[in-house]
Amino acid sequence: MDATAIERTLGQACSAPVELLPLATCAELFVDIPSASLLAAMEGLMREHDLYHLTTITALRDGDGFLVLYHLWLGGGLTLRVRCSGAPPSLPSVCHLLPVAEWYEREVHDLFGIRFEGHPNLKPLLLPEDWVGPPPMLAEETP
Amino acid sequence: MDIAIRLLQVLVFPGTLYLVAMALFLNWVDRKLVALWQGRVGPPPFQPLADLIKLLAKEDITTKGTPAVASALLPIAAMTCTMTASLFVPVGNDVIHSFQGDLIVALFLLSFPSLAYFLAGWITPSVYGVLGGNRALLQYFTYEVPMLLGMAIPAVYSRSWSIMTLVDAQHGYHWHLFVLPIGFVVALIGLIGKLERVPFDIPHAKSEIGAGPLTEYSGRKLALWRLTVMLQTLVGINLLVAVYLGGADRIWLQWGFLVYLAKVVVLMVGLAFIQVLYARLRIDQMAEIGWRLLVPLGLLQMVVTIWIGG
Amino acid sequence: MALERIIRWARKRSPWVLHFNSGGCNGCDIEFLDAITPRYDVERLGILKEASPRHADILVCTGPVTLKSRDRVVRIYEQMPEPKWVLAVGACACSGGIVAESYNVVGGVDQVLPVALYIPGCPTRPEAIVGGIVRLLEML
Amino acid sequence: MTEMTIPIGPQHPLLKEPLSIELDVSGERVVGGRVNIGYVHRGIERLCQQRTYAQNTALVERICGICSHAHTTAYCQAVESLMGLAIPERAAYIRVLMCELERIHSHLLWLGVLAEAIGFTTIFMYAWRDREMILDMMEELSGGRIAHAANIVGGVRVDISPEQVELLLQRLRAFDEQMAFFRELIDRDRSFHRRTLGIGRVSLDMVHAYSMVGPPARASGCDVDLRRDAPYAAYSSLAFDVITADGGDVWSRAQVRLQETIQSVRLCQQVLQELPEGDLATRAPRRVAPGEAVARVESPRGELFYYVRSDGSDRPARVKMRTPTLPMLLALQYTLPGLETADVAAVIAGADLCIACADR
Repeated sequence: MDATAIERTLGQACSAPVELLPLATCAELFVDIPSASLLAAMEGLMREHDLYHLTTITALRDGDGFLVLYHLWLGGGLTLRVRCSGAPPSLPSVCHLLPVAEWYEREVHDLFGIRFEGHPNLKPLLLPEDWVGPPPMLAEETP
Repeated sequence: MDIAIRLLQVLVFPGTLYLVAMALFLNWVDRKLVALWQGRVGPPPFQPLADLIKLLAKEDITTKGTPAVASALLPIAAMTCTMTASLFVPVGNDVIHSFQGDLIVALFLLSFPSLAYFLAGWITPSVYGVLGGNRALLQYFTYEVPMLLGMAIPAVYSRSWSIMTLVDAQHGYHWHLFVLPIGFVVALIGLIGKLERVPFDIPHAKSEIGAGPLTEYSGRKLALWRLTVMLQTLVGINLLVAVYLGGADRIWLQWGFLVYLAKVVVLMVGLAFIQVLYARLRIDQMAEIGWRLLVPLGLLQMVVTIWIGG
Repeated sequence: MALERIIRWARKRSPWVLHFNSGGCNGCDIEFLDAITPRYDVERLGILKEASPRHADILVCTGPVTLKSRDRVVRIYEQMPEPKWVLAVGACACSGGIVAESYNVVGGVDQVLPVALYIPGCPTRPEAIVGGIVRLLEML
Repeated sequence: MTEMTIPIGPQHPLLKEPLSIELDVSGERVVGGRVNIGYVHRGIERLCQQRTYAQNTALVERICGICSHAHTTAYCQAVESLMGLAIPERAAYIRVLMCELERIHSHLLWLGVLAEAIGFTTIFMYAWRDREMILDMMEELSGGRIAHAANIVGGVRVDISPEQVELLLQRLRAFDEQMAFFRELIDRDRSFHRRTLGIGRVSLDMVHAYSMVGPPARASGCDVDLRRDAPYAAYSSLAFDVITADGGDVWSRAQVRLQETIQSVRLCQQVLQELPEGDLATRAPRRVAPGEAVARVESPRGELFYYVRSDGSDRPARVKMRTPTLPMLLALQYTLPGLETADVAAVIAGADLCIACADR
């Protein structure tokens, strides 16, 4: 997994210079990607670095918007960090590229309320169908 | 006076009381041996009796959509057929009623409970019941033929359709087992398939369709069904002992009954041992063994028997 | 009167068990299955693990009741014929345990079903489960 | 053909845990399958945010009863790298020992569950009887059969005295002889073969499509093992080989898991023989500087991923865990069509699902 080649691929995908920051704490490379070029970045990685393994999608609240992390494995850990905000926070779905994302996106939708455009069935995965109330991870006080 | 003896025979000794007690005992032997071979301690004595009484005392639920009369009558019909079949099978060296052709009647009566078992699953609304019923029906056809064939071969060899005459024909150690070993194997595997014991316990495969046809039954009906299965095991083993292993031969005189008991228990041990050895078969593998292996073997043995003329 | 004693004897000697995990980590479930395997072997007490609620006397509940499995637990309990008892095995089943205040957990099994006996432990040891069932039988 | 939908409902003798699978069946062949989970969802990620770092080790351990030590190892490693803490050598070795013992007992548990699913109760009883030997070892080490509480942030709580080392080596030798029986069973028992050989075959590109991990992926030829690719704890200084097969069916998975058990026994013996001296843990500060960290551990079922983010207080701002059963369940939904109904039980049991892990 050579960082420079990946930087070049992602740079082309996002048509802007991109910088891989190794995490201070552990052997993981983080990179910030604008949400518009998320799909292009994924396709680039799949095409040139035969990416196939999406470990998971982590969502976390950051100020008023959300940070969504796509953890990948290319012989070493690489995480794409995408910022997403907006009234109904939404991101393009990647499950047509990486089918395993289908469930990860459903789970993020369950717990954080982030919509994924183009997802085949965004039904609740972990929560009961008749779940009422805000997405649980956003609820301020403990229920 | 004669009727009193008849009643006594039907109700007590070779009849109902003995059959139920012996069936429970054999079931205990089976469960205890399987447990011991699996490294476990196994059930205490009288466990099947306790199970039976507890089930009889339990609430008897009939699910909506199950015809109440049919679901109540089926287990009773199945049990009576098994009991009547045992009238013709000698226990020790006396039999309640014997006539030319009682082997065919016994086999016919023994085949009805399997059909009733299929109907029991078919009439319940539960998916597992219907699926279990389908599998029971498929297995019923596949394993009645080898069993009937296996039982008919000694009859052809000793030229008689009465079980008692078959027993007498094996007088003095020339059992049909030694003369027709393949027939014995076909009948035994046919019996295992008919009793739905492992590796043929597909209709009530615990890990696939729960309890199969009996999923919806509880209380009295379940008790009767379990007793019927135990009785079928006993009568099946009795039939095998009488037809192939010479039953209670007169040469042992008064010890004849003990020898007969020993044979029954030995056969039960054999069945339990097979239960420990194998994994459950798939439905198509079971049908394959039935039609491709057992039936040709049975026919081959039949041809050989007719050819050597007995 | 004699019939009553015989029936009680039979119920004490052949308690059939149905196991359902309504939302716990599978610690207590494995320990319950351990109770069936050679080292503890509950069949010597006549206990059998049954496949269908219709055949069972005791419902062994492990794990807290989560929202999604709440109506499932109640339906299974209703399917069981009388007389029936519920055994709450493990801290989660007794009181919701370590995940009691989660948004998706209703609480212990007694929030949903009448529990006859609580067996604490996280996870419950097989000896405790066997001891619990024997204690329940003595209470009959 | 009769079209039918068979619910393998939340309560089913095949499943120890609630999982609902609906099979669309035409005749005896499965034509469609829908898996839905969530019956065991306890919102652990939310609960982790309400507890301090030290308290979370107890909570994280109770996500799953079979791989509890893998969870605490991953969580503690993420928090330790967050704090920039290096754990002592002896603690790393003891962590590996518990990880490997847990792998052995998890694989034996799986072998028993598979045997019961295909109706081979004898092997279920034998596998679980021999598994008790491993549980005894773990109980002797840490005091708990299932929840061991061996890991704390900064090291381990469990020490091994020289006599215990001797006793453990002796028990491992006895266990190894028992394993010979299962190896021979997997290779030669025809009735086991008839129900597992060539059943539920999963191709390598199916593994890649659904990011499958652990023994099921290695049984289809995907040669990934975090203990070798991204060594953690003391794996970099231990010798073992990664088992792969290319059949992809239930039998190859059994083969891979059995061989892995043997590798684990070898690993345990190495750890016990080369156990370095030193203390067991370094003190961990209560408050953690803001930052984020990632940890990956090879749990018995595959890659276990933890992400921890701190905001400077003594409670984590976010803990995210991804367990290996999740992709396995999704892949199951797409490998069920085409099977015989009778093989569904073998395939589901062959996938070694841990629903408590998947739902969190």
